[in-house]
Amino acid sequence: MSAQLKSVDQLETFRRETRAWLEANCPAEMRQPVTEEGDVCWGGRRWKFKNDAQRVWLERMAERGWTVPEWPKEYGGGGLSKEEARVLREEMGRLSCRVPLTSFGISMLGPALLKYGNEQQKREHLPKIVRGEIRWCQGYSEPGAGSDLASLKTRAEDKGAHFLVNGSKIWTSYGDKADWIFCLVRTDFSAKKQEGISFVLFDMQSPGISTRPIRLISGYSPFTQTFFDNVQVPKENLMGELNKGWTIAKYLLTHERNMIGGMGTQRQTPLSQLAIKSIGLASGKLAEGTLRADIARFEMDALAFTLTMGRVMDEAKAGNETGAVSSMLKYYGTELNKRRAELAMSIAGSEGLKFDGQTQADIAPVWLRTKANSIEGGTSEVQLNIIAKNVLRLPGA
Amino acid sequence: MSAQLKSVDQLETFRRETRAWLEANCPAEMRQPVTEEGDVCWGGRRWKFKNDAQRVWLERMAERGWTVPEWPKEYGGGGLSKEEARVLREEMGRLSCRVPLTSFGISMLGPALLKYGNEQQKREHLPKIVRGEIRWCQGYSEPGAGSDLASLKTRAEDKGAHFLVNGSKIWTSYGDKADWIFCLVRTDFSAKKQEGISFVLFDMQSPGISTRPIRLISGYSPFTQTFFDNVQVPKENLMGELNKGWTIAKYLLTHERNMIGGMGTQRQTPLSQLAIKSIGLASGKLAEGTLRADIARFEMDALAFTLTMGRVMDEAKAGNETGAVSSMLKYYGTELNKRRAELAMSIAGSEGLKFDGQTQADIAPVWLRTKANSIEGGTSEVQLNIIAKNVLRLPGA
Amino acid sequence: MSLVLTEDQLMFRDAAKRFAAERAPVAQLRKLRDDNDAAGFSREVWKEMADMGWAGVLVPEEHGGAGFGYVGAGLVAEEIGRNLSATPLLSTAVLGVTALLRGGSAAQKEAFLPAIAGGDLVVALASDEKNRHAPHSIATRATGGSGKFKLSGRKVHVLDGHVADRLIVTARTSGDVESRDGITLFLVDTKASGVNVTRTPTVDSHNAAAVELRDVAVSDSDVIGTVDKGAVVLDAVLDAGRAVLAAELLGVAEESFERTLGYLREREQFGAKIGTFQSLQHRAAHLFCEIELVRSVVLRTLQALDAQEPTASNLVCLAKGKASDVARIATNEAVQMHGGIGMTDEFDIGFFMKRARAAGETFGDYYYHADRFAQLAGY
Amino acid sequence: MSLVLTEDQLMFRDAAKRFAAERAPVAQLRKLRDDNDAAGFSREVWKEMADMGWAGVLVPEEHGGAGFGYVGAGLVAEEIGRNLSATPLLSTAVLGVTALLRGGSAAQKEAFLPAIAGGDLVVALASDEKNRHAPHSIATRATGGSGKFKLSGRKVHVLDGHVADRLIVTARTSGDVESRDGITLFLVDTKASGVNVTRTPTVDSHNAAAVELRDVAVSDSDVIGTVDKGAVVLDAVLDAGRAVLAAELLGVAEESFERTLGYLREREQFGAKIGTFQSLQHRAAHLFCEIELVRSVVLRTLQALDAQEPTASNLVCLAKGKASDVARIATNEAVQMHGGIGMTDEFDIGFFMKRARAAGETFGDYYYHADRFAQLAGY
Repeated sequence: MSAQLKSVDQLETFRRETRAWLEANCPAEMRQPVTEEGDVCWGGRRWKFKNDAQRVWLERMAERGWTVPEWPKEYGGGGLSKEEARVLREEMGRLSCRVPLTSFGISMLGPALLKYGNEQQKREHLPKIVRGEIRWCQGYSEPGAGSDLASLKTRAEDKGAHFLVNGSKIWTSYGDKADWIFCLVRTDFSAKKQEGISFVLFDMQSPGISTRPIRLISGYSPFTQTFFDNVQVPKENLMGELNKGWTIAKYLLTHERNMIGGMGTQRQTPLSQLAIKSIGLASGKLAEGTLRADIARFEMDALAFTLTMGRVMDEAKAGNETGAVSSMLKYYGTELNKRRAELAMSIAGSEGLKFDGQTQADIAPVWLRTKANSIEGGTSEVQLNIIAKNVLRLPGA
Repeated sequence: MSAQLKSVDQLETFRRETRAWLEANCPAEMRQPVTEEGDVCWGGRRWKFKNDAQRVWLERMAERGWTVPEWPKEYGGGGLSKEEARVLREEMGRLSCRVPLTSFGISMLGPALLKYGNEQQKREHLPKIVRGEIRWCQGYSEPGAGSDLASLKTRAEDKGAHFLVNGSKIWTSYGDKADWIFCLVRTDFSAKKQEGISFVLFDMQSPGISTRPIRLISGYSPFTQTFFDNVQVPKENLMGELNKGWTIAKYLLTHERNMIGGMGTQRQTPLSQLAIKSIGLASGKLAEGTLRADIARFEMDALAFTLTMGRVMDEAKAGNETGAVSSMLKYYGTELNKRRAELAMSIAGSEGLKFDGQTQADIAPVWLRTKANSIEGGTSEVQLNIIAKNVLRLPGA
Repeated sequence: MSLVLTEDQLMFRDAAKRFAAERAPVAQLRKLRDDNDAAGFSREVWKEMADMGWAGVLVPEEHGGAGFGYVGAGLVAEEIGRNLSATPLLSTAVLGVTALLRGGSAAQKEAFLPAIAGGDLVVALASDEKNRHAPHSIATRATGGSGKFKLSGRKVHVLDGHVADRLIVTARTSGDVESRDGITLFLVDTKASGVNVTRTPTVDSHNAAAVELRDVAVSDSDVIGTVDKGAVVLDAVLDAGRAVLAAELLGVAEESFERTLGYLREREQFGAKIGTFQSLQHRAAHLFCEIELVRSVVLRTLQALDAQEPTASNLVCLAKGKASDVARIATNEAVQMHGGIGMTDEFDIGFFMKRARAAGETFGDYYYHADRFAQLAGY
Repeated sequence: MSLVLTEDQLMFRDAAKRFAAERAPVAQLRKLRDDNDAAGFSREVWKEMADMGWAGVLVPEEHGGAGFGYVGAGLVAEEIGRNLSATPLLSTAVLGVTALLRGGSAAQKEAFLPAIAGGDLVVALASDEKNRHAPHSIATRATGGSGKFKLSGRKVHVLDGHVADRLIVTARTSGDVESRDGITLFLVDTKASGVNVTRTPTVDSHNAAAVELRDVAVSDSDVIGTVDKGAVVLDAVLDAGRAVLAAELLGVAEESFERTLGYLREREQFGAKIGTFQSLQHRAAHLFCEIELVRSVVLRTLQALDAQEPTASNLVCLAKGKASDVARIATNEAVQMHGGIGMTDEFDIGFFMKRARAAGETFGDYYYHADRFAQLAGY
């Protein structure tokens, strides 16, 4: 009883101190809403800070390890408990502090490194991620592989001290801006496909690497195709065991799936509000009855999904995590997101057709971009397969 | 030019004569709408005519072969051309004459007999079908076989002069009322499953046959399960070649599919009318907006489907018949029928829940009965498989 | 509030699960139907349910109940849905008790709540007059004014009306037929002169009745809540019923889904288990997600009712609408995937489809609640 | 009338099929887009299309046209949909010609129909003012009265407005902003003083413009149809446009479906052609049925327009509504089934999805027409 009270007390102290520190250290410019891409700080060797405030804010937060509050202190992280991290998030939210650093190092590689990396790799890479010094990209998909990720063909041949990497990756986000890549390569060419894959890390400035931007149907995209032509990768850059990279890949895919599935629940203007503006009310109801019916169906499903996200989190907190829940959230969340965009286009009518290939915030490019949600990170069909197999235990699935 | 005119002239003469004959010979009672099951004349050894008019009407029509207007005269049919048959139908419609005879002999076995039967079989069976003397039932499905019809297990062993039939059939419509059965049996037990099947005809009064009625979720049903225990079937009752019965079965299944698919287009009160009655209008629109939206979607699809039925018929007349069109009509027609029943239930609200297990005309039993439409005669899933394979030419389908 | 069940709730649910499966399974409903049972449920089992705390699940402990609230009622209802248990729980323990809790006088509570909790009194709500749910469309009139009301009118879809000891009747004491104002709730003894109850057999083999009222005399002490302002109580009663029905529909959907999964794992066609067919796998996987959504929504809604949150009605619309729709789809898919056998009365799966439809229609179906959801959100 | 194409129609369609594929394929649209082409279509190809009888497909032979009617226009539109051909056919040969045929004076017909049929004159309908199609919601005013009209207002989504020689402008000569009465159609020279046209780039790389009118002077001889009664002509023009758009959407759906089938037959994943996956097979088979329904509906509707059947508008709602919806689903399924490659601009399939959306929105989408379908049916 008293232990718990003390802990609550400690947490309140932490909250007070955090609030004071944030008030003292977060520059005013960093308390403004993010309005354009440059406002999001990705870091890396070639990062150009938008302004001094962005730099200062990153440095101050990185110094405390608060760019990654829950990572261990020994690797530069904040060493906070889950509760403390929540308090930090709440207090940052209260002051509208911007996230000081966004990166695939934080969201993807870091967690995998902590779980599968060796001590030397952790000490080498984690602190640079914390401080935003190295920007990472992900080399998973390959041209032609699609959903069948494990059929990847990029080869890493054992040349004694190094691997010789040849092949190509596609859908590499910011491949042209990243400093290092974490990459799935085939190291055993005779084994069954999942079993000959390894997980390697290497510098994107290594000789033999080139990238090509990918234009999407929605216009600009951060994706590139990346080509490896006799790239030498030191052996110590192998993460985890040789030929056991698929384990790490699966871990990261689940992780990614959760992120994409969650996208549908970002705070967005309710469709009904957009519709009232565009169409108007008649006797208190949207003037177009059939469109109203589909909007209501969407809004109900969206609320039901949000509640489900909440329930899953509550269950996780209570230690009841269920198996393939990430596939459910990924599948349903992305399909909802697509439904929302389709309805937003219908609501907007001819105004929604505006498209200049540049402005990403217009309704049409957003609509087009959602179409990728049910493809990237494992297609909807793959998620349904996973649910059928892992949750429903259907035969042959 | 003059040939065509003459033909039109002939047709007009035929129309005049037909009309006169119908007016003179169709009893007044047979010009009333069908209101209950007994009004439909199925014929057969045990048929009890509802009244004298029903008997007279059957006899008069059968005498002219007009119970089956297009069958050849030599087998008791009417020998009419397609055009003449159409005129007969139109004139019967004009006077509201009831169909004199309904039977699986007319709709199912007859066409197959004409195509696959030998001369003796045609002479033996067709005239009795025309006159309604023998009532037929169909022995296709078996318990446990389901969609995989060809996996049937009912055996017919060659005993020299006769086959010895053992096994069981299910979903035999009016198995308890029929005089004869046309039946798929396995005659080669080593061949691949479709290749060891034969098509045989036999008397339901043969020793060793028993039937058991099947109650459906919708209440009463005409279906029975039929059991064969050492039933002796004379060899001359084999129709078509030994072990080639699957050809006839497929022919009849296509035939059946068309009939079931077409059911959705029977004249029915538009759902919108039912809804206006149940819910009422507000400012000229159904007072419940979301229900209205689904009704509109249904009514649009139903009209589109009706037009498609018409187009398919027009194409057929023009000689452009397309392959798996029957699967499309069966699939879409039955799914529409189910949608209609679901909406009719919603429109009726608590009134629609009435169910006494007897009254077939209530909304609930009709709703429940539609659920079988997408199962009987090849499930919706089987139809989609057929389309994928035969029309879309998808691999492995 | 966390969307996770507490230890107490889990224990209560597990006990309910065992009891329903053992004492009130589908087979019992089938037998009641085939026997044309006069009550439509077993009074003996209902007494046992009362002992389990079901009849008094909403009744506060001081009135002899279990005080498990709407979350508790939902847990029971889910198991009832899984087993299609024949029980007057909804009519009596949910609708009746909610009416008394929300509008009952101290004397009424004293008189009726312990009796209900003990399984000794069955109560039915006689309110709907339209076939499509329209709760404030009430033409039944209470004439004569205070002290000497006479009720006349006709009610439909009165759940358990044919066995109820008391009816809760909505009648118009003022206002237009469609108006929310002017409705009053009365407690009416089923044996009173002028009350004529006709059982109406329904597709789900559950109990409903039509009630005819002809100059039925009631007094001030029979009024539940305030004269003319009964809609406040009525709406709360209906929302409680809807939320608990949503929980029952969740159980119906879950059970028919699980039975179907079992069938997919066992049944062979074309030389393979039908569960290996990918189109069936994907339909099942999608349905799994929908049922998970319903699960979240139902729990959240029951919690909101327990907490008397001001926007609980929005959640009730979501829960009842979505649960009705998903249970409809789940049971339809179940029958389709079972094929011919699913169409036979001999097999149980059809009972689930029938119950899903009947529970779906009761107190507003998907369409009704989607409309209301939009209206409450201002569009 | 039989729902089968005649010999003449089949020949006309086959010629159109060859021409569109050779002279106006998707690659041409892509090039026009990448070049930021000022016209948005090739005037040279449009002249060739005129030679093929496309520009004058609706123009009677006495005015130099091909007289193939709406069925003929639909056949061309279907091939345009299959190839996403860049052409002012809809604006000029369908909307413009229908307006002149239904409301034009003898002098107007004489002056414009041969020029249109020859491919020498481009006409655009400047009518919509709302983003969501609401055809009678017209605030543009024609003031000054007979003989000296001045037009002022703002029009959106004017197809081919930026290259049109003449605009057909709807303006209010009397009545409320929402009223069907009081609308008048005017022929306006795009070069007239006070006309300001701004091209608006659209997602389908087709041509649209916003048109601003400031005291644009027009005279009695510029009126199409009758003053105040222009809605009769406008409705006919819109129905013609909707029906022909439905035919184009049919082509879009067919082509993207066929390309997807081709991909399903070729593409391998997990060691098998993806076309062997049953869930994709079933979705494709269902889509096949939907497209077949659209095919029937489109042909029937075009026939009804040619025959000027009194209930043609009901069919137009069905055709435009259903075609918009099915083309939307078909192209969405196409992108999803193509996976990552379908998301790249390099690959053509995305163009079909974009066009399906834009053509779907134009002159009313599924929702608009489902609503109108119900209203015309009295519910």
